[in-house]
Parts: sequence; structure tokens; C-alpha cells
Amino acid sequence: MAGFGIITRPLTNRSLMLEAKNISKKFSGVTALSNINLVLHPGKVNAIIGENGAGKSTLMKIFSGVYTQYEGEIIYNGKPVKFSGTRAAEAAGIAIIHQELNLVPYLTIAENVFLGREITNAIGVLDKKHMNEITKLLLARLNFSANPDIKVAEIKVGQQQLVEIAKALHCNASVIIMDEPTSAISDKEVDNLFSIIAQLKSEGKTIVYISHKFKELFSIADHYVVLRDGATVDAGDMHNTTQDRLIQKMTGRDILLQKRSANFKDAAILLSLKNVCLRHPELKSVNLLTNISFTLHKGEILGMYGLMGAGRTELMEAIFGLHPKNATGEIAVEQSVKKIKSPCHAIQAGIALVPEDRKLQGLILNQSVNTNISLTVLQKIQQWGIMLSNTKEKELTASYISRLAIKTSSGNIAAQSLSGGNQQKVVIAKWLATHPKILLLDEPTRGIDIHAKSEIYKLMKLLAAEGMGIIMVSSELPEILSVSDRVLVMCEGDLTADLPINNITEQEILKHAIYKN
Amino acid sequence: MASSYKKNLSRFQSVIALLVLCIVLSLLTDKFFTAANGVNVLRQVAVNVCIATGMTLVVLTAGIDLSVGSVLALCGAITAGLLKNGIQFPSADLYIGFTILGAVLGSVIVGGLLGLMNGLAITKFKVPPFVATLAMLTIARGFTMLYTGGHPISNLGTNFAYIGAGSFIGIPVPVWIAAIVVLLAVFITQKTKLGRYIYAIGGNETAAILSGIRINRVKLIVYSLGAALAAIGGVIVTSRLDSAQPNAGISYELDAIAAVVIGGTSLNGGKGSVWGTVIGAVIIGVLNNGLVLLNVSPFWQQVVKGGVILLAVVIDKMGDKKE
Amino acid sequence: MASSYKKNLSRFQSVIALLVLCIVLSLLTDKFFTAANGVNVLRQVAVNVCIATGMTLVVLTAGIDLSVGSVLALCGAITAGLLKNGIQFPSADLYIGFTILGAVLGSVIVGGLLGLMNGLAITKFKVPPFVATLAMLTIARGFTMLYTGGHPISNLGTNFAYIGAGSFIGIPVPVWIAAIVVLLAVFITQKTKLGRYIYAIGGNETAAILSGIRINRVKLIVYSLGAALAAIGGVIVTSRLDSAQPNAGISYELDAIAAVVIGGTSLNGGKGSVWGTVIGAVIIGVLNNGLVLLNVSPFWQQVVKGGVILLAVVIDKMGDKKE
Amino acid sequence: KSKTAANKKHTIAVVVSTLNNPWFVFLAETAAAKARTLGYEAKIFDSQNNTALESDHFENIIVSGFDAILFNSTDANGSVANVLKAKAAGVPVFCMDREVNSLDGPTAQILSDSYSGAVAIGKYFTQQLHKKGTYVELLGLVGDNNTWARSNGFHSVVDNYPGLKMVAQQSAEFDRNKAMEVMESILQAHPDVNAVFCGNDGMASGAYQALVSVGKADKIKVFGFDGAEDVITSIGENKIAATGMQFPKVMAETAAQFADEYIKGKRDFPKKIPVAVELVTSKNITDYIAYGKKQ
Ligand SMILES: Nc1ncnc2c1ncn2[C@@H]1O[C@H](COP(=O)(O)OP(=O)(O)OP(=O)(O)O)[C@@H](O)[C@H]1O
Ligand SMILES: Nc1ncnc2c1ncn2[C@@H]1O[C@H](COP(=O)(O)OP(=O)(O)OP(=O)(O)O)[C@@H](O)[C@H]1O
Ligand SMILES: [Mg+2]
Ligand SMILES: [Mg+2]
Repeated sequence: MAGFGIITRPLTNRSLMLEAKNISKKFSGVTALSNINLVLHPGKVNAIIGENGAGKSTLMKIFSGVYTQYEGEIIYNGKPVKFSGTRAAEAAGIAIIHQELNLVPYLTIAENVFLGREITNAIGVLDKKHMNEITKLLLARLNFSANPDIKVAEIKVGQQQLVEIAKALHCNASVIIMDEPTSAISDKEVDNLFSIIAQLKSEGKTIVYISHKFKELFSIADHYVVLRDGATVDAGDMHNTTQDRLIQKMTGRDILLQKRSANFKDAAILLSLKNVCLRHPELKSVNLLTNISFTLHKGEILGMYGLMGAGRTELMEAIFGLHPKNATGEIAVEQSVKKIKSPCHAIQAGIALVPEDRKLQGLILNQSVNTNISLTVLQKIQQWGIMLSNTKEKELTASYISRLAIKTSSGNIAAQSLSGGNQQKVVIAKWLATHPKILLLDEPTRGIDIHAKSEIYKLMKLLAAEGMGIIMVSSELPEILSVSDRVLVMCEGDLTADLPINNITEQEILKHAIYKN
Repeated sequence: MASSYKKNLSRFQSVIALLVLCIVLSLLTDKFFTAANGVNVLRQVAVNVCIATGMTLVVLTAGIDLSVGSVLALCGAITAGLLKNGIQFPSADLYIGFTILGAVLGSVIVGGLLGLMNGLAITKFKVPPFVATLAMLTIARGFTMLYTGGHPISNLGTNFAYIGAGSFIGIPVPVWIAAIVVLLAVFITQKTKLGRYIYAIGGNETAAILSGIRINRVKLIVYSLGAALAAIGGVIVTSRLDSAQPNAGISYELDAIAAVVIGGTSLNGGKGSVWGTVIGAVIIGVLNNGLVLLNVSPFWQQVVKGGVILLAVVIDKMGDKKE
Repeated sequence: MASSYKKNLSRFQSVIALLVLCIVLSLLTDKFFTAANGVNVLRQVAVNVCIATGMTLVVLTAGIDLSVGSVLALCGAITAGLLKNGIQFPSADLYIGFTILGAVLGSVIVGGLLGLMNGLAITKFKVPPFVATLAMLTIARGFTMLYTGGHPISNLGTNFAYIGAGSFIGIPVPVWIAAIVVLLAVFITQKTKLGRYIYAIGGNETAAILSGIRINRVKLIVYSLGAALAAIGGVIVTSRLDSAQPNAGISYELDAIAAVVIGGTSLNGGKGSVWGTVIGAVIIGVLNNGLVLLNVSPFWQQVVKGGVILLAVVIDKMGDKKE
Repeated sequence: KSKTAANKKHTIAVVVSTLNNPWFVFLAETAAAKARTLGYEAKIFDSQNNTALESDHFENIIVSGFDAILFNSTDANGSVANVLKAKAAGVPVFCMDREVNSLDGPTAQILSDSYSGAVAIGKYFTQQLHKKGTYVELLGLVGDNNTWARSNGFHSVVDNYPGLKMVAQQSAEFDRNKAMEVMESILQAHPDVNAVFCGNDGMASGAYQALVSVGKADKIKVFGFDGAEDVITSIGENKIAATGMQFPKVMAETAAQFADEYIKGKRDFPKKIPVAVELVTSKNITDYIAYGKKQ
């Protein structure tokens, strides 16, 4: 391969911090990495780019001592190393922010940040005060002003990601690996993180940065490595490349995004909300949602934008019947008012929800792709009224696996061994199988590569063209702009804007999303 | 099918553990590997198979049912009581007699209702399954004592004894009952919506709720089924002894759970199978039988039994993939 | 600290359950609310508090220990055996005698080793805790029978009896022992790295591993501690009766687990506290005591006891947030 | 009449080793019933075969101010401390059926002599087998002293005859179902045994059921111990060979009687009153009913 010339370009051993030599890794038959070679440039931000399942996270787990069984060699500071575990890697100066959140829910923020490296006083007693103070400082660096003494279970996913980042920063490592650190945080926090990365870089630290968001990559990375199917296909200087070229390398083809511009004013109304309110489950006087009213038309894609904690997830859940006790107001499907008291009612009314967290809410991870897809429509694969038919199930799931291009060696593979993007497609497939009239997508492209994203967009457009009404919650403005027909903006539980897509700008949307006192 | 083939394969190790045990016993005594002893072992495991099958369903939903032993005792006593004394209302001078079928059905229904109570405590009042069924263990035992006054109810008639002691084409009736129970449970778990829902709830309860599964309903069904199967176990035990013992079934929950776990079902739910449980129950039964055939001293029996159960699970785990 | 205040608040409900129980009992009988009876209840819960404290640590790591009752019996027997007969090597004509302290230490060490075996089976051989400790339940009981020959070991001397029957400043010695055990456990769970790691393992084992915590080591320590505390329970029981009973401790695991769960510790690990367990154990103890004082018939006692345990947990859950 | 009014305040505790066995249920209920007919309030405590729980009961009894304890101990040695505690608190203890190894602890002991009862059974057993043949022994709970009293009594006779060979000795924990299962398995290894000696009547009934299921009920003789209802019936029907009749009614009522006398002021009681265990066979079965003699 020609591209290899770049990677093995001779550098002096001293400055060459971390290098992978012919690393291969298999998981019970699946080859995740095959003979990977790459070099991470010290003191720089190295972007690792690749589609879902390219092997990025697997390689990072090898670097950070999570996987100890692999072929090949890691060269660190000029010497071959083999870490016996995460502790050894950390001791050697390699810290990682994992793609999946790895926090202990019932411990506090401070306890999580210091987990495994607690500060104790002379007689071995935990020094809570000291740890809380340091945590506060770390969080302040991330502009996150939470009490370090609250439990991680009580904060939102985005905030948990900040805790993960704080945890890695605290290690004071010389190599910091960030595996999709921004998948759950808002733009403001991304900016914070970037200034921290810049600072770390100036301290001479090596950063490895994985993300599917090209905007971020171009603004922060110095070097890049592109992985495809477990092998290195390209590497080089970020400033000498373009987004199109990278996409070409990642996927082997070009991908184009187009703006939509249709008007659905006259189309039939599929869903309408009137004065939907949602009380806080404990603080009865607080409203998480206040008087939300809007309509969704047949064939329309409604983009829903808001900052972290704006209440978008809550709204989707309320529509889907997950808050029967606390929600008030009127929800009508095709002009007839429905009492939606549980997901079951919602499904019967023709509503589907692809939840925000695919692992915790969307999938049964240890079960097969087939089982996951067919879970919502088991009555369709029944024979003689009671018996499930494997043949029918296979037909059903195979059609979705091919339609959504789910990358899996077979439908019998456990969902947990799929890459993030493919897991998300399984969740979407599971809901498409119910042939919903209304599809609610909560952050459907979080942590998904550009190729899978564009496929999901294509699919959404196709479904809309078939007459489905879609609401897509997203925190990415470009996505909102390129996919939606109309944009709703939420802020602090209020619906602050309902804008047609024509002539709308990012600035205008943001203006409505930011809380005004 | 590929998936069920894979499932069977992954249960391969506990079958091996069972085979090894059988071979060792066959070498140690020529009394073990005979048709008569085979039938004997099957008859003895029948009750545990019934209970453990119900327990498997419960455990697959990530629950547990500690009350099965007491439910077995209460339902056995009710069967015997209905058969022998019917229901009497001395004040109204009324007496309702029961046929064998009526008594059996009555006690299985009572069993189901007890299970329903477990389920209600767990779903409506959010009591952890361990506590809810532990409370039921105590309560059902108390009611057994109250119902029987602490005395056995005996001499239930030869027709009733057929259920526990009879044979049909050379196979004891309890074995037929256990076989039907197992086949039904395999059908339910592998081939029906309910089965899928059971696995889904154990695998990821949140995802199951969001998929529109009425998880409370599924749990109610599962706990009711589990207790109804314990009631069937109670009928068999009572019929075999021709007597309902108030202290029947003490610590049967441990045997049932042991069968479930030795059979490879995870106590965290979502993973395992009824077939595995059957193997687990047979391993325990063969072990009990073998120790007696070898006339191992009662002192050493417990030590050996614990050791072999441990070994069976270790063998089982060794086959599992690492990482 | 704000957090410990919050923690206490969240255990508020089981304290309320206990208070309600005490008030009801005080209204029903004037025998209940007396100093003598208070001391009495405390002495009776002391052993369960010791065992349940160890169980709390185990359960916090998302484990379980069913073997505590058998370990209690074996260690009680060993204490008595060492005191009375020492260790004899007839072949070498050697006799090693034991002081009270020596015998107690010896048996606590044996307890710790038994727990270590549990831990090894769980960590090295990946046997699920339920099975590993179930096997130990059987094995340790078997060894108790072997060691004692099925006969109690009695007449251990008045000095030894002080541990179980004596008092110090008006408070029975077992209560002092339990208090020390509880305070140590509270210290460990709240103030040391080990405690942190125990919670972390139960809360998210993967996260704990990725944070470099040597989870196997932590589990070994926890199971050893749990069994050592059961051994201390064994010493107390033996001393109180002036006799080691081979049948001691049967089904104590259920009482200990009930105390843990009533006290609000989650069987899924990661959530709960030693204080909660103490409240749980006292609720059970008060209940047992109250039912006796009220002259409830033994058969009804079981029914009432199950009902109250259920109620205590329901009250507890009602305070928790919904949805 | 004024007497009953005075007695109303007095309460008697019945502490029984277990209620998981009908024999003990009968013992406890008879004792309580007798106490009630004598004008006392009576309450039953179930020690669940657990000496530590028995200890708790004693403490609670002393605190609640009971006037006497009718006591069926869990263990001869393990219960000594409890009895002494009661004595120190001034509460008299009357032992029923099972001995407590303390001369001055209990006020009186009305005891069933398991050992000599088992000796009698052993003698009858030898005679029935004509001193020759193979047999099986089913033990009770191996940690229970009654198990060993009966086993030892039995063997003290039977072991003198080399023609009698024990081919299996297993525990069935005093449990009917377990006895049946264990016996079923033993029969696989030793289909030709001549007799079974069981440590209690529950096990005898279970063992008999196992014999029925393999059609050997008339070939193998079953011997029990207790005099429980089902076995008395079975002996009458010639199904079970013999049992050792204990007299729970006599023991319970005597103990209650003594307690009454104690409360009324009597202090001098015989320390030990043995109540002989009588051999019940098909020959003398007409004299007996469950748990006692026909009146
Ligand atoms: N524990 C595992 N067991 C089996 N297969 C696995 C496991 N982890 C990863 N794989 C497989 O290895 C391949 C690489 O996965 P990896 O998670 O490294 O991809 P990735 O590049 O990080 O993707 P994403 O962008 O979605 O995070 C995928 O095909 C995945 O299915
Ligand atoms: N279970 C809960 N208990 C209390 N407050 C909650 C709960 N869930 C959400 N909230 C609060 O409700 C508000 C809306 O949260 P929601 O998750 O709907 O926001 P979102 O717009 O979807 O944000 P995100 O991008 O983080 O998903 C937030 O302030 C959040 O803290
Ligand atoms: Mg990844
Ligand atoms: Mg959200």
C-alpha cells in the first residue's frame, strides 16, 4: 500500500511517542484489527477517523491496557511495551476517555473522578474534602459548576461525559486518548474542551482524538489517521486534506448532503400537541415542559433543536406515554385525541420512539440482532396464533438488515458486538418494523459515522416521502439544517420557535435556543 | 436452527459434567447404570424439575422465588385437605366434596394465586423479588401449619396415589408430568411472544418497557406460573407419600435455584434455558442417588455434594469464552 | 457532610418503619417498652447484626453469601473443640492446648479462610456467588458434622461463657461486640479506599476494572470478612449456650439477607449502607420479640412476620421517588 | 371459683424443640391444653431445632414474667445454660421427653427413654429376623442427640448378632419424603434386604411408601419409633412391623400438673420420672392409639 510510506516515515525514536506495529485483534471470529500500523505524533492532536466498526475504539483499548490479548507490538517512548492492565498503562502515562460512559452511578462525581486513585491521609482515611476541592477545580476548567458531592446517576448524560473528561484530565498523563468525548455535550462545552486540549498540547501532551464530527476534527486536529475495516488506509497532516477527501478515504465513495425545501402546510396533520405540560416527578411545582403546542404533517421531517437539558427528551417521552402521571395536555394522532398512558398505547396509535441512549434504552445487548429487531412486532411473525416462526423472523429481519445496510456477519450475532452506528440502525429497524405513522428520533446520529449518518438521513427522507411524519431531536445544527423541513427550537422546557427551513440560519436557531433572563 | 444449535452448544459443558458424573458412578458401582435405577433417578428429580422449570422463568426475568418450598407444602396440604375433608361450612351445614381432579385443580389455582401475590408485591409495590418471596416463604408456611394444625393429612386413597406412584408405559407418572411441564416451558420460552418478553425483561428492562412490553403483566404471569408449578410439585409429593406433610418442601428453593444455575441460567436474567435447568436438576438427582448407592457416610455426603456442584459449575464456566 | 445527611435521609423510611413498629408494640403490651426488654432485644439481634454486617459488604459488591449459617456452626464447633480438646496428634503423642483467646482467634481465622475459598471460587473460577456459597453451605455443614461427630461439644467453662452471657457496664458483651463490628464496617465503607472500591464494584464492575481497581482482591477480602464475621457470630452463639451445636445457624443466611434488604441495600449492589442493615436487623429482632410478648400463636407468628417484613419494605419503597 | 380468678394472672410457657414434626406438635398442644384446663394462660414457643432461638425464647419468657416453663429441649447440653438462666430468674422448668444434662437446673424431668426404647425395638427386630439377614438403617438429623440415642440403643442389641448385617446407613433427616427417596435409591443397590430400622415414624412411613412402589412391602419389615398416628394405623393393617410408643400425652400432662402444683406452693418434686417407651407390634396394637394407650 502506497499510503504506508507516510506512516513509517522515519522519525527520531525519541520524539516518537506511541506507535502501533502490525497489531491484530480478533473477537471470537470477528477481525476487529488486522495488521494495523500507525504513529501518533507527540505534542500534537492526532485524529483517528473511520466509519463505525473501523476499529478505532478497539485500537485505543489496546493502547490503554484494556485488552491485553492481541498480536503485534506497541512501541512507547522508543521501547516495546506490553501493558498488563489499565493501571499499568496509566502508570506509563496513557489515559483514556472511553466511548461508552464508564462511571459508577451511585458514587458521587468526586468519587468517580478519583476512583482507583483516591487521596488518603496519613492513616489511610479518605480525604474527602481535598478530593472534592480538586474535583471542583477540574470541573471548573470544563465550565461545569456542579456540586462534586452529587451522585453521577443524578446528572444528565452530557454532564456525565464531562465527568469522564475530568477523570482523564486528573490523571495528568502524557498521552490522553479521547474516544468520542463530545458525543453527548453541547457546543459550548465542546469549545471549553477544545481550549483545554489546546492547553494540554502546549504542555507537550499527546492527544488522540476520535470523533465523527468533521467540524471538530478540522478545528482541533493536527494529524490524522484513517482506518477502514481494521486497517490503516491513510495518514497525514490535517491542514493538507479536505473533508471530501477524508470521506472518500473512509468510505471509498463520495457523500453529498442536500437541503430540503418542501412545504407541508396543506398536508394532512398526523400529530398535534396542545398545551402539553410535564411536571417534575418530585418537585410538583416545577414544570419540565410548559404548554407545548405544535403539529406534524404527513411526510414532514421536523427538526427539534435545543441545548442540553432543554427538555427535548422529556417531550419525546411524554408523547410516547412514558410519563402518564405527570403529563397533561392533549395529544392527537390524525386529528383524533388519544389517551397515551404507556408505550403500548403509543405504538398502537402509530408512534415509534428511537431513544437517546441505545445501549441503556434501545437494545437488549446480549441478544441477537434478529431478536432485537423483531421484539416490537412479534405478532407479525406468529404462526397459528401462538407460535413464533423462525423463517418469518429471518425474512423480516433480513429485509431490515439489508435495507438499512446493517453491518453484521449474521442476524444471530449479539447486538453488543456491533459497532455503535450499526447498533443504532438495529434500534431504528426495530421501530420501522412496526410501520409507524409517526417516528420520533432522539439524537439518532449520536456517535455515528458520516456514512451511516447519510444513510440514516436518506432513510428518513425516504420514509417521509412514503408519508411518515418524523421528529428528529438533534444537537447538531448542520444536521438540523440539512434534514428538516421545519425547525422547532426548545429552551428550558418552552417551545421558543417554529421556523420553516427556508432562509433560516444557524444564528437564528441559536438565538431561540439560548435562555434569556 | 442455527440459533438454537448455538444455544445447545453453549450448554454442552453441563451435559459433559453430567456424563462425567455418570461414567464415574458407573465405574464405582454396577448398581448405577441400570434401567431400574434410571427410572428411579428420573422419578426422584421430577418434582425438582417442575419447580426448577418455573424458577427458570422467574430467574430469566432477573427475579427469584424463594417461596416455592412453602407453596409446595401449602398446596399439597390443600389438595389432601380438599380430597379428604372437602370444604365444610358447619354453620350453614354445607359440605362441598372434591374429586381428585377438582382437588388438584383447586390447589394449583391456589398456587397460582399465591404466585400472583408475589408478583403484585413485586410489580405494584416495588418490593425486591428476594424480599417479597422471602415473606411469602414465611407466610405460606404459616398458613400450612394453620391449615393442617401441624399434623399430616394421610390416607388419600389409591386413585390419588396413582399421580405420584403410578406408571404409564413403564415410565412413572411424575416423570410424564415433569416432561410435559418442561416441553411446555421450552415451547413458551423459545416459540412464543411471552418467552421473548421474559428474555427481554431480564436482558434490559428499560428497553423492554420502551418496546411497549407490558412488563408488569409478564412478571405477574411468570410468578404465577412459577408458584403453580410448585403446586404441581406439591400434588406429586403428597400423592407419592399418600400424605401431605406440613414440613414438606423445606429448602426446596435452594435445590431449584441450584438446578437453574448449574444449568447455566444467569441470576442476572436474560440468559439461559429450560433445557439447561433440566440438566442441572438431573445432575443434582444423580448425585444424591449415587451417594446413597455408594453408601457414603451421611457426614461426608454433604461435603461431597457441595464439592461436585462446585465442580460442575467450574467445568461449565471453563467452556465459556474469555474477555 | 451534606452527602451523609442525604444518605441518612434516604434511610429515613426504615427508621420510621422501626419506630411505628415500636410504638404499636408499646401500645399493645406494657412488657415491650422496658429497659430489660430493650437489652434483651439488643442481645438477641447481636449475632444477626454481626453476620448481616458482613453480608452487607458482600451484597454491596453485587454478591451474596449463603454459607454464613454453616460457617457459623463450623467455627462455633472449632472454638469449642479447640478449647476443650485442643489439637491432638496421637501418633506423635503431641497435644496443643488453647486459651480462650487462642481458640477464638483460631476459629475466626478458619472462618476467614472459608470465606477466602468462597472468594477464590468466585474470582478465579468464575462461579456465580450464589452457587459458590451454596456449595460452601453444604460443605461447611458436612465438616461440622465430621468434626463434632454429630454431637454437641459442651461445658466450655464459665470464663468462655462471659463472651456470650456476660455484661459490661450493664450492656451484654455480644452487644458490645456487634457495636464494634458495625463501627468498623461503617468506617471501612465510608472512610477507606476499600469501601469505595466495594461500592464501585457493585455499582459498575466494568468501570471499576477500567479504573484499575483490583476487583478480585477486593472480592477476596469481602468474602473473607463476611465469613470471619460469621465465625464471630459462631463464637457468641457457642459461648451463650455453653455448647457448640452441630445444627446451629441453619437458615441464618435468610435472616441476614432479610436484614440487609429491609435496611435498603440493593441486591444488585452498589447501593446501601451498614447502618441500614443494623436498622433492618433490629426490625426483625423487635418483631420476633414483640410477637412473643403479644402471645401470638407460633403458626400465626410466621404469617404476621412475613406480612410485617413485606410492609416494612413497602413503607421503605413508598418514600422513594416514582417513575 | 376464687381460685380460678387468682390463677387467671398466671401464665405458663411451653417451649418445644420443633413444630415441624407432628409428634412435637402433639406434645406441645397437649401440654398447653392441660395448662389451660388447669386455669392458666398458656403459650407455645417453637425453637425450630435451634438452640440459640431457644435461648432467645427463654430470655423473652423471663422478661415477660411467665410463671413456669414446660420444656422440650433442643439439646441435652446446649439447653443447660437456658434452664439455669430461668432458674436464676425464679422460673421453674419442667422437662418433657428430652433430658437436660443438669441435675439441679430443671425442677423436674419427665423423660422418655429413647435409648431403652430402641433397645426393646432392637430385641424385637432380632427376633423377627431370626437373628439373620441384612438390613438398612435410616438415621434422623445427624446433628440431633435423639438420632444417636435411638441408633445406639438399637445397635447395642443388634450388633451382638453377627448374622445381622447392616448394608446401608443413611440419614433421612426425620423427613418422610427424604426417607422415601433415600430408600428408593438404597433398594436399587440392595433389593434383597430383609428389614429397615428408622429413627422415627415419619421416616418409617416414607420407607414403607418406597417399598410399596417397588412391590416389596410384604417382603421387607419396617420398624419405626414414636407411636405417630400413621404408623399406629399401619401396624394395625400389618404394614409396618413395630414402633416404640412414647407417651407424649402422659409426659405433657404430668409436666403441666407439676407446674400447677409448683405455682400452688409445692417445692419437692422427683428429679427424674422416666416414662418407658413401649414396644408396639401387631400383637398388642389393639391396646394403643396414636401417641398413647387406649383409655
Ligand atoms: N467485545 C467485542 N466482541 C466482538 N466483536 C467486537 C467487540 N468489540 C468490537 N467488536 C467488533 O470489532 C470491530 C471494531 O469495533 P470498534 O468498536 O473498535 O469500532 P469503532 O471504530 O470504534 O466504531 P464506532 O465509531 O462505532 O465507535 C467491529 O466490527 C465490532 O463489531
Ligand atoms: N428524571 C428526572 N428527574 C429530574 N429532572 C430531570 C429528570 N430528567 C430530566 N430532568 C431535567 O429536565 C430537563 C430536561 O431534560 P431533557 O433530558 O429532556 O433535555 P434534552 O433537551 O433532551 O437534553 P439532552 O440533550 O441532554 O438530552 C433538564 O433540566 C433535566 O435536568
Ligand atoms: Mg468506537
Ligand atoms: Mg435528550
